[in-house]
Parts: sequence; C-alpha cells; structure tokens
Amino acid sequence: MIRLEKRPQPSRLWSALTPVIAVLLTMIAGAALFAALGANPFEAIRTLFWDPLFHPQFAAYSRPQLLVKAAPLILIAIGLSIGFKAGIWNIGAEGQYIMGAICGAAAGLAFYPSESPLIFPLMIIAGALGGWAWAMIPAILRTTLGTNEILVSLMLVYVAETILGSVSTGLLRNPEGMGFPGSRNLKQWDAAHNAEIFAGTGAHWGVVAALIAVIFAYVMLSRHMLGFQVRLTGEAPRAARFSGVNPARIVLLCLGLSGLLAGMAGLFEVSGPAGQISIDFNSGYGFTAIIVAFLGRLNPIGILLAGLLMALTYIGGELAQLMLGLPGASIQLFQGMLLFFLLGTDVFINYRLRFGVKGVA
Amino acid sequence: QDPVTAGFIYVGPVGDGGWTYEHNQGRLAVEEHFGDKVKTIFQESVPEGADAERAITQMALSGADIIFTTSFGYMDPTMAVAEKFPNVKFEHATGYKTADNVGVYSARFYEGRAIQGHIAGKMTKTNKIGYIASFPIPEVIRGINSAYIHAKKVNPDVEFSIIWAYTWFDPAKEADAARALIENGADVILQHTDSTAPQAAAQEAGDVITFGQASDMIEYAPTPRVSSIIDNWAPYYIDRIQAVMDGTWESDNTWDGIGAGMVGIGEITDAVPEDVKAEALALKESIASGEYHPFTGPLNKADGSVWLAEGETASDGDLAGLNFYVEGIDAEIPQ
Amino acid sequence: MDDPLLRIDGLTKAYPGVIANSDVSFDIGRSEIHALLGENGAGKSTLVKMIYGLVKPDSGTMTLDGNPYRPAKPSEARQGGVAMVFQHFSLFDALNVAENVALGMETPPPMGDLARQIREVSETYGLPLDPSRTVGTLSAGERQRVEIIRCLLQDPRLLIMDEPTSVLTPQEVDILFDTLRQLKSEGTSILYISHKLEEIRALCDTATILRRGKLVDTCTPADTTARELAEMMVGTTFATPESRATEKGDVLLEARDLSLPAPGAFGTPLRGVTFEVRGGEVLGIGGVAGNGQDELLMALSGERLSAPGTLFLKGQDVARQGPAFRRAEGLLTGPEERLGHAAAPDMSLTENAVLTAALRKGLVKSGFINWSKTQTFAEEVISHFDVRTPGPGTAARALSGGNLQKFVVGREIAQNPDVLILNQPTWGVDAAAAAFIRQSILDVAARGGAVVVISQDLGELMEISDRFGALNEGRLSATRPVSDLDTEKIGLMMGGAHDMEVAHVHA
Amino acid sequence: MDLSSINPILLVASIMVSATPILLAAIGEMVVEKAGVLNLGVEGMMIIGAVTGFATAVSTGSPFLGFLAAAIASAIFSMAFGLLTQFLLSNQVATGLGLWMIGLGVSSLVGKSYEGMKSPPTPKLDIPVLSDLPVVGRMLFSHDIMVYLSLLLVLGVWAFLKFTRAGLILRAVGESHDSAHALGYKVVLIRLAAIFFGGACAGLGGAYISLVRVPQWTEGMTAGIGWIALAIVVFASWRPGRVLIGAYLFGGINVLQLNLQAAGANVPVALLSASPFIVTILVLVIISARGHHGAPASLGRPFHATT
Ligand SMILES: Nc1ncnc2c1ncn2[C@@H]1O[C@H](COP(=O)(O)OP(=O)(O)OP(=O)(O)O)[C@@H](O)[C@H]1O
Ligand SMILES: Nc1ncnc2c1ncn2[C@@H]1O[C@H](COP(=O)(O)OP(=O)(O)OP(=O)(O)O)[C@@H](O)[C@H]1O
Ligand SMILES: [Mg+2]
Ligand SMILES: [Mg+2]
Repeated sequence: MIRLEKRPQPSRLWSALTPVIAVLLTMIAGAALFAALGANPFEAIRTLFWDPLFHPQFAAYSRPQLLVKAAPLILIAIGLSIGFKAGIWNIGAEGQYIMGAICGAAAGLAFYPSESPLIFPLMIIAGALGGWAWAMIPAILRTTLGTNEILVSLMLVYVAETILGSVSTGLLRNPEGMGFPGSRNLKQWDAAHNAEIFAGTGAHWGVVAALIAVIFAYVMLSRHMLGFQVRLTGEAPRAARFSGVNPARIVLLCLGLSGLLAGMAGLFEVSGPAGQISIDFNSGYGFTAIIVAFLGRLNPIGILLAGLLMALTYIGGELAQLMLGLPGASIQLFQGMLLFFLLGTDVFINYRLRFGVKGVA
Repeated sequence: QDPVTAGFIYVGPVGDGGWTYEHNQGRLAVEEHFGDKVKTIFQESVPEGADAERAITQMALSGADIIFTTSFGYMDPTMAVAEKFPNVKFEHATGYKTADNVGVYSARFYEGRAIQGHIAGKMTKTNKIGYIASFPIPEVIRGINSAYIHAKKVNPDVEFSIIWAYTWFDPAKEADAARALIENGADVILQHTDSTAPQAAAQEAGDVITFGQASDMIEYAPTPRVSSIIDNWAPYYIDRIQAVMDGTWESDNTWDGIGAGMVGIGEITDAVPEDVKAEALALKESIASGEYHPFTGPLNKADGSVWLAEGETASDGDLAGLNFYVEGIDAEIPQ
Repeated sequence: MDDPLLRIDGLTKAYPGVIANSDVSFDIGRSEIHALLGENGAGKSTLVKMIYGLVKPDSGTMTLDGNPYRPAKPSEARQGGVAMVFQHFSLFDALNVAENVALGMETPPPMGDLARQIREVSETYGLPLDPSRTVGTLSAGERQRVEIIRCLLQDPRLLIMDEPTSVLTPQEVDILFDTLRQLKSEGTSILYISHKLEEIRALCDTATILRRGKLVDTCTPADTTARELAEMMVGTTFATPESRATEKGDVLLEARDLSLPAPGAFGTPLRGVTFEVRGGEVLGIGGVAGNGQDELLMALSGERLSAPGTLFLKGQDVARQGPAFRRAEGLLTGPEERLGHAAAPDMSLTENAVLTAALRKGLVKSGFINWSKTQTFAEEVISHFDVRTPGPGTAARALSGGNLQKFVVGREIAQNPDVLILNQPTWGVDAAAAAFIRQSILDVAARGGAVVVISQDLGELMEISDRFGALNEGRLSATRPVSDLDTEKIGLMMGGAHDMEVAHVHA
Repeated sequence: MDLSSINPILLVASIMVSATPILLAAIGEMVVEKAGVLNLGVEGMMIIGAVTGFATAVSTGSPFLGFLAAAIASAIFSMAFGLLTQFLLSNQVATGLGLWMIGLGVSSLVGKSYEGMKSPPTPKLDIPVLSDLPVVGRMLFSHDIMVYLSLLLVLGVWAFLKFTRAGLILRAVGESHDSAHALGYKVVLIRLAAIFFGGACAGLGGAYISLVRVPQWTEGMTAGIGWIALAIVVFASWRPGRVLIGAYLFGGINVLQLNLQAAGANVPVALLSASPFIVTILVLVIISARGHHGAPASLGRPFHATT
C-alpha cells in the first residue's frame, strides 16, 4: 500500500522541483495528445516551446510578443496571488480588467484630440481606479455582509461584459467609425498610445508595470508587515486577528490591489496591443491569470516565470495552429494539463510517499 | 513556380455553420479551383483584440502572398500589419479602410433581406415578425430596415419585435431569443446571427417559419426554414487570388450583391405558396438586374423626418453608416 | 487474571521517529475499571485507537473474550462490543443529538425509536439530554453525555474513555463516576484514561502505566498516592513551585460590566463580566470549557471590541482599541488554541515571533520587518524557555504540543508584560513543562505584573492564583481570595452560583 | 411596449426548459458541497456532458443514450478532480478551475466533428389527460422526461439527505471530517462518491443544453451556466428545496428579460441582458445579510487521515 505522510516542514527541494516535473509530465502527456491528433509529437512540442524563441523566421517577431502577452497575465496574476494568499478568492479579474480598460480609455477619449503629455498618465490612473472600483463591489459586500466574493466577482464579469458591449456600440463608439462598434483607435493617437518604450522589444509600459508589480509584491510579501499580515490571514485567520490584523482591511486591500492591477492591465492592453475598446476586447486574461498565479505557486518570481511560460504556450500554440494545423482547443487543454500536473505533484512539498503495509486501518 | 500562398484569418471556428463556415467554404473552393497552384493556410477563432495583429503578422511572416481577414474587428490590425509588409496583399472583409496593399470587400445582404421581408409579410398570420439582431451596427440596421420595408409593403399591419443578442454566434442565446419572440406571438423569425439554434426552436414550436442566415441551413427545410441568404465568397476569392498570380492585383473596394453572386438566395421551399414564391423570385430578379433598389423613396426615418423622396434611392455612403430605423419600426436602437 | 475480557499481547506501533507503543501487554478484567496512565505522548491514545480499530498495530495480538480480536475498522470493534469516548470530541455541531448518536451506532433504529431510547437511557443513568437539540448549542458536559449515551446504547462490554473529565465540573464528574460504577455493576469493563490522579484513585480498580510507549508498571491506585503515581509516570521526582510574591500594586486591568454577543452560531455571549487585577497579583478564572473562556480572552486581547467604558488598562479606556494598541500598552495574551490561534501552523518560529512581538520588540521599522533581529528574539525565547526544536526556522506545527506551548507563553513573557492573560497555559502539557510554565507565570507577578490565568485545571488555579472567579455561561462570578475557598465552593461557583449563599439554598 | 403580447403559458413552459440544466447541475453540486467538497469545475463537467451527450445521441440516434453517456462521461471526468483533491490533497479552488479549463479544451476537441449537426429530438412526455388539460397541460405537463427527472432528483436528494442513513453520513462527513473519520467512516470514499454524483448531474445538465435547450453542439456552449449553478447552491443555503427555487428564479429572469425585449419594453437592452447576473448578486447579498449561511463546516478543507 502507498500512503502519504505529512512532512513536519514543507520541503524546499520539492518546492523547486515540482514545477520542473510538472512541465516535463505535461510535455509527455501533451506529446501523446498531439500524436493522437495526428501531428508529429516532437515537432509539436518543438513548435510550442522552441520555435517562438528560436525559429529563424518567427523568433525575431515572437520573442518580443512573449512580453506583450505575458505582461497582462503577470500583472493580473500578481494581484490575484496576494489575495489568494490571504484566502480571498477574486476570480472576477476579467471584469476588473474590462472596467479598467473602459474607464482608462474613456478618461483619455474625453480629451481627444489633445496631445497633452498628461493624457496617458491620467488614463493609467483612471484605468487602475476603474478596476479597483469594480473589485470594491465584492470587497465591500464581503466585509459588510459577508457575501461570497467568488460568486459576486464572477457575476460581475458578465455584467462588465454587457457594459463593454454597450459602450462599444454607444458611449465610446468612434464617431468617425461609420457606425461600427468600437472606440477610436488609441494607437493612432500619440498622446494615448501605450507604445513600445524601445522599438522592437515588445516592452511597452505594461511590461514595465508588470516588472514593478513583481518586485513590489516580492518585497511586500517577504519584508513588509502588510505582506506578513496577508500571509498570516491566509494561513491562520484566527492567529491573524489575534495578532491585530483587521480582516476587513485585508479583504479591501487584497481585492482592491488585484482590481487595481487588473484595471491597469486592461488599460495598457487597450491603449497598446489592442488599440481600441471593442465588443470582444477582453480575451480571457483575467481567467488565465488565475492559472498563472497557481502555476507560479502564488510567489511573485514564480508568477513571473509562469506568465512567461504561459505566454510561450500561447504564442507557440498559435504557431502550431498555423504551421501544423493543430486545433486551438488542444492548446487550452495543454495549459489545463500543466495546471493539473502541478497541483498533483505539489503534494510532495508537504507530504512524502510511504510504501508498505504499515499504517492507518 | 512557387504556389501562391493564401491565408485566411477567421473570427470563429470553421464549424460554426455560419459566417466562418462560409468563408472556409470559399477557401476550399479556392483549393479546388487552383489545385496545387495555391497553398492555403488559415487560423480560426482569432479574437478581434490584441491577438489579431499577431496572428496576421505571423501569417505574413510565414510567407503568405495574400491574406483575407474576415471580420470587421480586424480592420485596424490589418492596416497595421499591411504597413509592415508592403509586398503582401491584404483583403479585409466588411471594413472601410484601404491602402495600396489593402482592399476591402463586403456583400449587400440587405438585398436578400428585402426578399425575406416580402415572404415574411405575406406569410405571417399573427402579423408579428421576430428579428434576432446581433449588434447595433449599420450592417444589421440595414437588414432590419430592408426587411421591414418589404414586409410592410405587402402587409400594412405587420409589426417587428427585435431582440438584440449582442453576439454573432451563441446558440444558447439565439435559441432563447427565438423562443421569447415566439412566446410574444411572432410566427416568422428572421435572424442576423449565425447558428441554427433559432431554426431548431422554431421547429419545436411548430407553425413558425424562419430563414437561413449566412449558410443555407437546408437541414431545416422545408419548414421552418423556407429560404435563406447565403454568403458566397468563393468567386471573389478565386478572382482576387488569380489577380495575385497574374500580378494584376490592386486595392479595391468591393460591395457586391445578388447580381454579382456574392449574396445567394437559398431555395424557396414549397411551404411558401406558389404565388408568393413567384413574387419573391421576381423581386430577386429585379434587384439582381439593378432595376430595383431596396431602399427607394418615399421613405421616412423613424422620427418622421424625410429620408428619401419619392423615387430617390439611398446612396452607398448613406447605407454604409446607416444608424436609424425607418418610419414604422416602433423601437429604439440600443446604445 | 484467569479470564480477562480483553488480553493485549505485545502490541507495538511505530510512527516515523517515535515508537508510540512498544511491546505493550496487559489484561482488562471483567467488570473492571482499568486506568491507563502516562505523560503526554506516552502512547495512551494510540493504544486505545488500536483497540478501537482506528489504528492497525505493527505487531502484537489482542484476544477479546477468548477469541482473537483484530478490528480492521471501528465498526468491527463496535460489533465486538467495544465502545469509545474520544479525547477530542467526535461530534458534529450542526447535527442534532439523535443524529450524532445514530452516526456512532452500527444499526441504529429509526429516528423516532432512537429518540425514545436516548431519553430512556439518559434518564436511567441520570444524564438528561434532549435528542432534538443541535449539538453545537450544548455545553461541554452535555456534549460528553452525547458521546457516553452513544456508547451506552450499544450495550458495550468494554467502554473506553480517553480523558473524559477534563471538561467537567466537579459535580458533573461525580455524576459520571456514578454512571461508570453503575455500568461496572452491570458487568461492563471500562478502560479509563486521565491525567487527574485523584480521580483515578477514587474510581479505578487497576492502573497500567505507560512511559514513552512502554508499559512500566501496574498497580492498584487506591493503595498508591498520587505523588507515587506521578513519579511512576515521569520516572523522576519533581519540584513544587516557589512561593509567590505578596506585595500587591495598583489596579492594572479592570473590566466593568463587559458584555459581548456570541461570536458565531455556536459561541457563548459574555454577560456583564466585571473584575480587576492588581500588579503582582494572579487572578485565576475557572469554569467548564465552553462557558466563555475563549470569548473572554478575545475580548481582553482586543480581537473583539466591547463598548466604551468596559475595559481599562492602567486606568486608560482600551475597550475600543485593537490588539496592537493593547500590546503596545503592555497587555499581552496567550489564547488556548496553540495551532491556528496563538501561532500560525505553517509559519516558522521566527515568523511566529513577529505575530505578537513586532511592536514591543521593535522588530518592524516603518513597516519593514527586520528578520535578523526577529530571529535573534525567537532564539532567545527558545533558549530561555527550553523549547526543544532544531531551530527558529522550524514550522510551528512541527513542534510537539508542549514545546509549542512553551514557545507561545515564552514569546509573551519575554516581552515583559504589565498585564499577562493566558487561557489554558498548560493544557495537554506534561508535568515537567507545566511546572516550568507555572513558575514563569509567577515570575511575571513577582516582577509586579498583573496576571489573569483562565484554566479548567482547578488544581493549577489553586496553586498559582491569589484570587479566583468562575465563568458560567459567559458570566463571571464575584472573585474571591483562594485562601477562602474549598473544592465544594469552587464547584458551586463553576456550576453557576453567582452568589454562594444562594447556591447553598439550591444545593 | 405591449406586455400583453407575452404568452404566459409558453413563458412558464420555457422557464422550465431554461431552468432545468441549472437545476440539474446545482443539485449535484449541492450534494458535493454537503460532503464538504467545493468543486468549482461544474462548468467544465457540464460541457463534457454536453458534448458527450450530443455525440452519443447523434451517433446512436437515441437522446436517452445521449443523456446516459453524458452522465457517465462527466462523472468519470469529475474523478480527475476527485483524485487530485482527495488523494493528492490539492487545493480545491485551483483544481476546480483546472477542471473547468480542461473540460473546455477536451470538449471542443471532441466536438469538432459534431459542429453544425442536428440531434435527434428528445420526445415530449405525452401524459394522457394531464397534457390535454387546458393551460396547465401545455404549461406543466408536456415537457420532455428530463424536466420531470430533474424535479424527481431534487425530491430524491431531499429525501436522501433527510431520511436515509447514507444521507446522514454524507452530511456528517461534510460537517466534520475528523469526527467522521474517528467514527470509522471512509471520508475519502464518501467524498469521491459525492463528487461522482455531482459529475453525473452536471453531465445531465450539460446534455440537456446540447440536446434539448439549444439543441446542437458548439464550443463553449454552456456559457457560464455552471457558474450560475454554483451561485444557486449558496443562494439555496445548501437546501434542496431552495435549489429548486433558485434555479427556477434564475431561469425565469433569463427568459423574462428576453420576453421583455421582444415585447419592446422601455428598458435599456444592456440592463436587461445583465439582469440575471445582477439579480443573482442581489439575492446573494440578501441571503448573506440575513446571516446564517448553513455552509457545511468542512467545506473546501482538505482531509488527510493522521491517526
Ligand atoms: N498519526 C501520528 N503520526 C505520527 N506520530 C504520532 C501519531 N499519532 C501519535 N503520534 C505520536 O505517538 C506518540 C504517542 O501519542 P499518543 O497520542 O498515543 O499519546 P498520549 O499518551 O495519548 O498523549 P496525551 O496525553 O497527550 O493524549 C506521540 O509521540 C505522538 O507524537
Ligand atoms: N500527525 C503527526 N504527523 C507527524 N508527526 C507528528 C504527528 N503528531 C505528532 N507528530 C510528531 O511527534 C512528536 C510529538 O508530538 P506530540 O504533540 O504528540 O508531542 P507530545 O509527545 O505530546 O509532547 P508534549 O508533551 O510536548 O505535548 C512531534 O515531534 C511531532 O512533530
Ligand atoms: Mg501531546
Ligand atoms: Mg492522548
């Protein structure tokens, strides 16, 4: 009989090892999947993991795209992970992302066509506030009435989506857009364009913000009292209260912070890679970021790596579609497997395997 | 000589049975037509946001000679990529921005809507016609107006009930919308969304007729589906790829209708009385020949002001940005 | 014994790093009340879990009634006529009494019949219980009745009780003992685990003593003194605490009519709690578990705020101030629950030091934690309070209960409190460690600090307190000097007599 | 606006159709949560049910086999969650989310070849006499069998939890897994069984969408219904009767808002389409404001037998 036995302490070795094992297992299972879909498994894995970085034809373009794709994921996941650490389950980052984009874009568009250098900073603030405000709804409901934040934040995603549909055909519709849905293209308006800071690197302001967020979160969680209180709240809520932590404050802080970052991500996306508010502006970053947060094991550095890995599978996935004709859904499945393998192997951080007949009756 | 590579960017899955399905049919027709003189590649379900530009760029990088971007939301990304790849030709569907290497194309679906409106007006017993609309954009508003004008012409008592689904393709939503319209007394359902779910809902309800949209949806004939508007992109795609081969490709702005074969009218089934069918076919002929324009005055806007005087026809410019209902449609266009 | 009910032969059970039971053999006779004694971690619970089929022995055999007995799961044990009352309750708060009883039975009758049987049995044994009450709303004593009745309904031949009296008032203990003696007279054998040696002497026929998993002795408790029993368990002799300071200072902490609603569905409200403690004084607060001890501690620590004017620290109204403020002002507390309340299980001892010492020890500067300073502080606590652990990097949950308790109490005492409040400071801690903790408490008082000790261990309170009060359903009795009290008076105070004269009328 | 044009008979009938998938998924999830497990992957299990049900019905021509296959497939699929959370003690929230993703991915892969197909119709139950009654006949007694099955299932779950010993044990495990373990109940096996049941119910719910409500297969067609089902369980304070009310309320609002649009009600379309979600939030708020939630005490906590 095999059974698990709790380790007295979490194992550091396994903490470092499990992501590697999970990625390897995912590659093996993924290869089997791609073979079943009729593709050459080695080629598929190579296209997914290698080509975006080193393919002679594509790499020059897709390498910077990695940053573009990873930045919003990392930004959102950092915010979420802080909440998850405290046991606050905001799964509505997608809604906060949308509201950040809408508010940020609206704040900018109100001044069209001014070329004032204040416009972009104003948009960032408005975007962050938009996401923050949207996250405050579940936060306040939870702190005042104890309403379940998982469900409220999620329901608000659907509400945000209808608002997005409504403003892209109404309030924010481009007056010169021949009646089509969608706002003005912010990329074509310098004052509002979140352009690459160094051309050809993919590094726009969102990438910078993501890096700052990673450092900020790392310092906060490892050195600052606030981060300590967040961790304490998640690991032992009663001990946190005993220590003097105000749980309502932590809820407001965590949801607020994750809303803020998600809102910023939305703004950077709408003013940069996407360019405009449109009906389908959101592309699920808010949900994917949840997976990134768990893949990164709620650790800022981990999230940075997980975000890049996720971006790699996206871009590699697109290449695999283009070059090998693999269906898009197989990439989604691949990402899901990655999460499952990580969750499955994580058990070894806190438990060790015992073989033999001894044990629990 | 190397084969010409033609790329297609699709907004939905190729199996959606509607918009993307028909574009993919066009692609298959291209393969069929040119054999190994062309190579086609495609990417499906490309979201219209930030990912579109990357998908188009990667397609251009992979060596495509001409790329068809088949949804309105790809307009700005297409323009952006086109600037970076001056030697690749781009064709953007349903947009309005062009460049030296970007052409646009679209179809005059409102011509087909006129025929649907005619049949609907004749066939409704409850005088209530349900319309499942997708997004409040000129294309959809043109369709509603065109159908209404021609239904009203043959049946002055006719009323339109419109549900905005805010989706091009969401079978569950479309089914619910169709049911709600039927519960409201509609016995004809027109749809500007792409799935067959409304057909199924109508079939279940019985005594309700529908029209196929984007594709023929023939599996629901003879009832509830009594006719359809079919997108037929194949001739255009073949034509444009031929132009690339010949080196004669030039930026264009194509807006074709029934006459050019871009809009097809699916078989009118026997569920439609003989005389109505004959009238409908006659209408089709006169539109195809250019003899009749579906938007011919006198027509007033919903607010009562004059739009088109007696005998006047709407200009393409007017139609392209159409954002009001004609007089008689008792509803607001949502904002 | 020629014909024992249960013969245990060479039972051995090893856990990683510990041999919980090593070659234990003894017999339990028919109609016998058999005590099982030993320090914390001696292996008592492990042994009875093997008898009850929850744990499989590594080796050794058991014979029940002459037949080989090898229960693979508790239901087999129950079929064999073995019933067990657990050390930690095995009840379900949200379910009612009848449902709880049914869950512990092999083939329970339909609910209606079961409710009737519960009433009957509870009357027969003088343990009144309403089958339709939700268990979460019951007092600790009543909850234990549920467990006992659950066993009695199955007509057990062997009843195992793991520390049943730690949560009972002296009066309730008397009732329990009557019940057990009645059962014995009806032919049931009882295996009885307790740390309360006087009880064992009063109740049990035979005692088996375990030390570090090994059987070290067997004796007849009535013929052995409690001190002898304790020394058999520990293997050494032990010290009595030093005499305490008698100088009393100013009132440092005062509660005035402190009331608070119950914190949750199954909590106890505080009702007009009033007391004061002076510097150099130890106030002992007794009472049966579940009468508001936890709630009182939370109100004093600042985890729950009370109305203005209900709590004064050194003359200052702190009722609306949270834990951080109170700590800064010198009020330090130690809750009962070590893992999860006083300490975060998965955090290291260093991190757990930040939990309460951040401010007073200056471990945090403008929001940033000075980890090296914190580690030094944690190491200090570890060495000063003799916490046995590999180092301050160890996770709290990796410590044994007693060692963690030493760390938690030490963490507070090392911050030099003006007022120290501890709930159950020696709960589940073995004699040597407990004596050490008590001495540390007395040292705080000797330095002029005011101390409040909330405990269910009356012996402990009598030993270290100057004054005593009892909590009952969230009310605190008037506090009285310990020297004026005897066990009976205390029992009455705990039973809810707020004025002892009135109580005597009832009694 | 002409609200009189709404046909109340048809309205009630379509509320029943619209509520049934939510009801099926929610009652299953309620049982899972009663056992102390929080499976957020309902949406993923539903979509697996939707695709399996559809594919089976199309290839066998029998919608009943479709439903059966859907239940089995989703139940097996839910065991991935069971394995991870019960044996490998993974975080239930994260694992549920993973189940959701994988469900979406697998279903769209499997479903590719079934897109645009028509399923065989699920026959209506034609109950003699009852179905012919005026008004109520059409409203209540001429649905497909799954509508009635879902109602029976609610009744069954209610009776199971209230009257049977197995139900009592299930509740006990959700209340305190440590106590249940101490009494000798196999916590992990009981939870696995509950997860299995929840998977089967979610599968039926998904198949109802692809076989009756829409009926056809498309990627991602469950469109958030699984999440609504989770909300309904909280809404219902973990009581079967209230799950029924919640599902019908949500289904009702969804159908009603479309009817209001069709009748030309003078309410902004965006507000109408967001109304089911807004109402769900409002109801959750009201429920939580009332205080007592009734959540099983061990909900979402991992269990590892230490004794
Ligand atoms: N599941 C387990 N895994 C590992 N070690 C265990 C386990 N259960 C008990 N032990 C260890 O076995 C030893 C005996 O424990 P046991 O609970 O039997 O002691 P006890 O005599 O009942 O103590 P107490 O008086 O504290 O109740 C202890 O050292 C304990 O840490
Ligand atoms: N469930 C368990 N799993 C693994 N190790 C355990 C378990 N329970 C206890 N231990 C280990 O056994 C040792 C003794 O733990 P326990 O809490 O039983 O101590 P104890 O012997 O009762 O000591 P104390 O008298 O200090 O309470 C500790 O080192 C602890 O890490
Ligand atoms: Mg111990
Ligand atoms: Mg014990």
